Amino acid sequence: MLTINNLHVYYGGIHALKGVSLNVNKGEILTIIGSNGAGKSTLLNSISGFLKYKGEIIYKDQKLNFSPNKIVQMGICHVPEGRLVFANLTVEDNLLLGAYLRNDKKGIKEDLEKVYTLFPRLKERQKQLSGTLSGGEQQMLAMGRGLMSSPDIMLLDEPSLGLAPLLVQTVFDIITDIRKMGKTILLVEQNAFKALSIADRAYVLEQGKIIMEGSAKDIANNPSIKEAYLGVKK
Amino acid sequence: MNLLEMKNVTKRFGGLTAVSSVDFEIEKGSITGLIGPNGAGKTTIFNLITGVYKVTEGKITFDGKDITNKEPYMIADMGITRTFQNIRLFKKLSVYENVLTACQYNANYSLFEAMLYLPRCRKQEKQLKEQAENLLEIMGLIDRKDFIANNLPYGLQRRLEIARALSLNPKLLLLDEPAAGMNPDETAQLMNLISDIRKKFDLSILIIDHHMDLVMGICEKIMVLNFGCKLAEGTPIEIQSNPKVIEAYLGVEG
Amino acid sequence: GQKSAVSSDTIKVGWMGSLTGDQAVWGQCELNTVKMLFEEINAKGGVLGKKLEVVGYDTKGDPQEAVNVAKRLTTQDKVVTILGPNASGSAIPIAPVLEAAKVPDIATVATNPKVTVMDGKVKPYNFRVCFIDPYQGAVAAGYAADILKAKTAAILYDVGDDYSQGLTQFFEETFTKKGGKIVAKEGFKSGDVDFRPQLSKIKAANPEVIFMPYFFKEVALSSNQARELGITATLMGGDGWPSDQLLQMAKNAVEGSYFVNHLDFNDPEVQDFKTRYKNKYGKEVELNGYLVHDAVLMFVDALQRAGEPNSEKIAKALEETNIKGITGTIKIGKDTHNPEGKEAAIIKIVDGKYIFQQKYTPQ
Amino acid sequence: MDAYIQGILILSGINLMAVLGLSLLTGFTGLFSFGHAGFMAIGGYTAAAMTVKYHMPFIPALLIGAIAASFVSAIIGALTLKLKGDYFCIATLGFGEATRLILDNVQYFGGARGWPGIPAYTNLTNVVIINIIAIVLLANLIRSKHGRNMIAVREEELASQIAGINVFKYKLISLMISAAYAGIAGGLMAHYMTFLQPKMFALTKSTELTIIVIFGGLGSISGSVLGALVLTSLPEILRAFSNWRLVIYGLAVIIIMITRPEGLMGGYEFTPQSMKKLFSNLKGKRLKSSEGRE
Amino acid sequence: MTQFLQQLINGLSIGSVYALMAVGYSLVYSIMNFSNFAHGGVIMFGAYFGFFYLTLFRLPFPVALIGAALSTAILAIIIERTAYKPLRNRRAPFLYFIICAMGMSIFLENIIIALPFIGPTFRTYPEIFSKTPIKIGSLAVGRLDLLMFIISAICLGLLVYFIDFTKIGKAIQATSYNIKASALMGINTDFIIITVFALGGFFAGIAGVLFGMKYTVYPQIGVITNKSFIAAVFGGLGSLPGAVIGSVLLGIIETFTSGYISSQYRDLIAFVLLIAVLVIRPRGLMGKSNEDKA
Ligand SMILES: Nc1ncnc2c1ncn2[C@@H]1O[C@H](COP(=O)(O)OP(=O)(O)OP(=O)(O)O)[C@@H](O)[C@H]1O
Ligand SMILES: Nc1ncnc2c1ncn2[C@@H]1O[C@H](COP(=O)(O)OP(=O)(O)OP(=O)(O)O)[C@@H](O)[C@H]1O
Ligand SMILES: [Mg+2]
Ligand SMILES: [Mg+2]
Repeated sequence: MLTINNLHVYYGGIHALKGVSLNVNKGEILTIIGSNGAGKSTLLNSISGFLKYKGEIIYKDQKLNFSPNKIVQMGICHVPEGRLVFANLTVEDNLLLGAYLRNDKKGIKEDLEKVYTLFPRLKERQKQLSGTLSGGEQQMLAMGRGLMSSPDIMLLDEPSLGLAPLLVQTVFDIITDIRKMGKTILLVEQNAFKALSIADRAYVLEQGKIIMEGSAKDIANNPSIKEAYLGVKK
Repeated sequence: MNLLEMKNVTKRFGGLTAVSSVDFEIEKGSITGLIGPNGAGKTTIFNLITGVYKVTEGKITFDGKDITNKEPYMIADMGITRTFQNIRLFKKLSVYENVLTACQYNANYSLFEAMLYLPRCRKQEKQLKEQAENLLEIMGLIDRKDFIANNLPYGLQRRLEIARALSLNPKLLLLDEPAAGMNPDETAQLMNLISDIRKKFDLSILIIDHHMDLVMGICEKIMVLNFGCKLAEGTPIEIQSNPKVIEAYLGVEG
Repeated sequence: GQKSAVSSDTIKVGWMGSLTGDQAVWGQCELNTVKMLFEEINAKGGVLGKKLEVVGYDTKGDPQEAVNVAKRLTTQDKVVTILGPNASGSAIPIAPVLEAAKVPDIATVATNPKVTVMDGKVKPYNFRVCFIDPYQGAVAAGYAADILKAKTAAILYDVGDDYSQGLTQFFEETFTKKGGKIVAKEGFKSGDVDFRPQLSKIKAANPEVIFMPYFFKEVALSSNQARELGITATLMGGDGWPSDQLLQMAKNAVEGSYFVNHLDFNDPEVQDFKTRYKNKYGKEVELNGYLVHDAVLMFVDALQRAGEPNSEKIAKALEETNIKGITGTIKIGKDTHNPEGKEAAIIKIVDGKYIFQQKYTPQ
Repeated sequence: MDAYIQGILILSGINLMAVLGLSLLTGFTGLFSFGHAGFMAIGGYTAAAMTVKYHMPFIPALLIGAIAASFVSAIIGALTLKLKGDYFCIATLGFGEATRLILDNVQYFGGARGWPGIPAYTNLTNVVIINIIAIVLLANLIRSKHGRNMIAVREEELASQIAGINVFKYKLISLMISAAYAGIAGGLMAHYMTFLQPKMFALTKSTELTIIVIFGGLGSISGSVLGALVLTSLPEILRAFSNWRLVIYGLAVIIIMITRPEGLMGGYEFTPQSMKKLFSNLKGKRLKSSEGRE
Repeated sequence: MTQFLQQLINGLSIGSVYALMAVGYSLVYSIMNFSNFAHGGVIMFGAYFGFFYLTLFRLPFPVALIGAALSTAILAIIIERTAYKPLRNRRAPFLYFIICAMGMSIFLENIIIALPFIGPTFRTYPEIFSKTPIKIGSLAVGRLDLLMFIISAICLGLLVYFIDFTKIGKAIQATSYNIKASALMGINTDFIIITVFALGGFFAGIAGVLFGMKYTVYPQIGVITNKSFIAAVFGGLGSLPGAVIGSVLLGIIETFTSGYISSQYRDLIAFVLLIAVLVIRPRGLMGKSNEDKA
């Protein structure tokens, strides 16, 4: 569904991605794990069109070299690191903006209700300016907003960041639910343990390079991964 | 002896009560945890302590002095510093400059002496530079000294924030989700770092975090907040087994 | 070599004024006039057998630029005389530059007394062809009191403009001295386009005459607005008024108004110049054109009497000027460097035309 | 050197004096002012009053002008420094225009008609000396803790507060110093032109100063020096183009902004160390100019 | 009483001129977060377009009005593409935008003066609406004033509808808060920015024509926009209703100050009031808050 070939990204003098290649299959949860600064966010930003890169990204047999808004139109939804909610708009306005490209009033309304049932906290805060939400609440909003665009593939950048343990569980449950709705998910996570437990396949990204790939189970059982990312002591 | 005391502290935003009548103490030299569901009011408490928000009701004392509603810089001067949930570095300055700037607290030469570059200014500047390098050394940032802060990986940015906070020789350090965005291994390193600096700088520390391994691992005492109210308080063991906390926050499996 | 032969064939004359900014209309007309006159003179063989060449620079109406320009003209371009500027604010600060370089300047419509005389001492290198603010203000006030028999007057003026403040001061002094009463004195700020608040207040004071000492754009706007508000008082003004544009913009509103001018536009003696300018540039000549015309005459006359293109000698010769220009007789006073006894012309606007009333000097 | 070139250098120096102050405020403290011509006016009129009406020597008169400007800035600052960004900017714009309006009305100083006959004390030598002193003082200030605090305020106010920096105090200090510099520039101007007129301190003067600061490069003293020289002489160089001159000037400003995003010297200084660093470490330096993190 | 009512009418009519200018400015501000000082230049071009359409091409008034507005909309787009887009692409700080805008404003004003077939001459619109006012008792209401008031009201109504009730309006709001996030929502931010500039330019054109009709056309009419900047700040930057209310208030305040206190010190008093408002409400009357949570 999504194929990336030999991707290079530079920030000025910093070579952030050094020839990354990967592919995402339809309907799977693919997770990318890697430590701080490995280049995970950079990868997602390249896919959604915010960065200039060398190499190619192919989506549904088309080369992606459009502006971000066109890419969204093609059904790719990116829930970014740092959430980027519209601080001065209310929670509900944020959610509705998520559905900006859609025209089916009824579908939008249904999806809104769906999001509110997934995240009841958002319903309570419907009319609050989203800039004043707590960190975790903003994270929920960003996820909810992403869902509102009813995408084919979702790029999630550390969705559990800053969430309370109870909610982390919920978020991962939601991700599984979303997949059940027939969507494809590319998940970037620090919480490798959780991510691997719900993912089908995984890649490990280190210093801009893919150093390992395989089924989530294999990766989770790999001893060096266990040590480095799962916090299992020697 | 209590370093910080909050008495009956309430904060309202319009109709919303973010923190409601919280009583809370931090013992000198301790590492205390502050946990609770998202939106419980944890960051708000930090903002109240550091003077970023004004207290609606109640009183906060630090080291026996009333600090309620003082300006943030005064509170910093008195010895409370913090890091932010959404990192706030001097983004375009280098790592070294970030720390050196905060070291300003330790020099007292005047504007006039600065403009004429008089001996006192020279001497103190030299000390500041030494102090800054020293701190970077301790925090393991010395080899990235000339990096622009914004270009550092996330984890190091958090470290830098801690380094900056330490430059003021604080008595109390408030850390707002220092482990956010870190993987378990990095979190473990952070835990070591926190215990290290507590010893080296003779600090008391208050931590907000959602990583239970971290909080349970290093805190001596934990307070749990829910909907702005205190839900529970106690040692990690007590908290972990408290059914109210499990229901509201930890979940069955944790 | 050849080069010096060429340069000794021409005499360079400087010009400065506003080519950009608020007063660009007048500046560009001045420079055009000078160019036209020099071409004509050169076509007839020049002066002292040499051709005249003008070097003109923009001052934006800014004093600091004026000083730069004066320095440039005197030291780099080595002009023998400078014509212009039209603003007193530019003419005053260039005096030290002129003195250092010993180059005379003939200001065109810089009407502040301090342009040529400072603390009772005449500045050796500053001259002008126009009459001065006190005179103009007094003429207007005298005419209002003595001829129009007005007992009450109101003033609307531009607080931020030197010319406007000057005229206001002397109008007020003379008018009160003659037993009249200023019933309202209202200000506005350069750049304003709406004067109704001030005019409404003036209307309430019900004056017989309203003195409007500023430039035609504001005159047109304010007189239109005055009439809109139902003010019927006689409007009066100074030499900032005359322009074709005034009539275009406020034909009915200024009907029956009076203003003080340097000359009578219908005087047969100026018709020739008027048509020459119009033929060449396709535009009507502005008032500044007439004055710079006379400044050129003054310069050529002085140059001829000096006998050589030497700036100091020209300055000496300028002191003895006594010629007939198109704006009247120009006899330079030794202690003032002003054209003395230059009578003002009173013009009335009748049927959308500038009709000369009389030459007038107040007692 | 002929009087014309000297004149331009003197004017560059006068502009530079004002620009240095503004550079502290805008480049280092991050506040934007459209009212600096107002401080120049206050400094100029005060200094001229001292030399003309009280026959005081030049330098003390300049200093009194600087103090007057600084004093007024303290009052304005106390009222408006709490305002953010453009709000502060418009407040200073209003201040500059209000100052001019008052001077237009004060007949004691000649009102709008201007004030001629001020002694010609300013010359190239004293302008250069004063500027050198001003630069040294400013450079010392900037690399001291006080300067760093100002930069911190520019970067991130809340974080500065938490680092124990009294944000308001440092904004005020920066404004007062920059007003004092502008005041001295005004005094120099008065005694160079030998004439003062409120018109000389119009809004365009303030914007010209700001343009120079940013043109030269924010947060760079060398940039200010270069900017003042280039932008003061540019209109003179273009003089021959008569009324196309300002068209070209406007274009030049746009083109520099587009093609040199950091201004002429953005963030860099001409110092022996920096030159060494620049050559030895070109690659490292490039990081500085790379874009912000997404 | 008549005096009072007449002054009120005067104030309202001046205020509606400011409003028409302030809206375009505020619109661009709300999305780009910088003061577009080139707006005055665009208004001036609008006045010239209208004048030439009416006199040279003899178009009927409504056609000329819309034509001028469309022309300035295109001009505004060109300005955005040439001067601001390159800065946007490199994420330059807002100061660079302001300086670029200033350069543009210098350029626009002077190109008009320099072009030989336009030049600095004042031009008068043909008299389309009678200058004799409508009389109500002894009160006078200008026909053109009435027209301006009505056109302003219609334009503003349409604009508010457009922003608040259409999808593209929502997209404009979103973009004004966070460009990157908007792009993530599938909003074509580049197109939105063009739209906003075009709208701003459109209003500038209408303002220019009406202004020209009432007050004649000349290269410096852009200066009047300083007033609408102040009005927009008064009302709260980036808020359209704020811009309108600020403008009307400023018009009335100026009028009453001139009428009842002192016309000489009018701007000074207006300035003091402005400061007072900002001290009490640092974001103007209805400004959007940019406060971010610590
Ligand atoms: N400036 C503000 N205006 C209005 N409401 C606010 C403001 N700041 C915080 N709140 C509200 O107060 C509540 C507590 O927020 P706070 O940031 O303290 O939560 P938190 O416990 O830190 O949560 P998290 O773990 O998600 O960071 C939230 O519901 C938030 O929406
Ligand atoms: N705008 C930028 N300019 C310069 N360098 C950058 C920029 N953004 C990221 N980098 C660098 O690129 C590398 C990859 O960054 P990226 O944000 O993609 O990492 P990440 O894997 O998402 O890390 P994290 O887990 O901290 O989010 C890091 O070394 C970072 O310092
Ligand atoms: Mg990341
Ligand atoms: Mg929080």
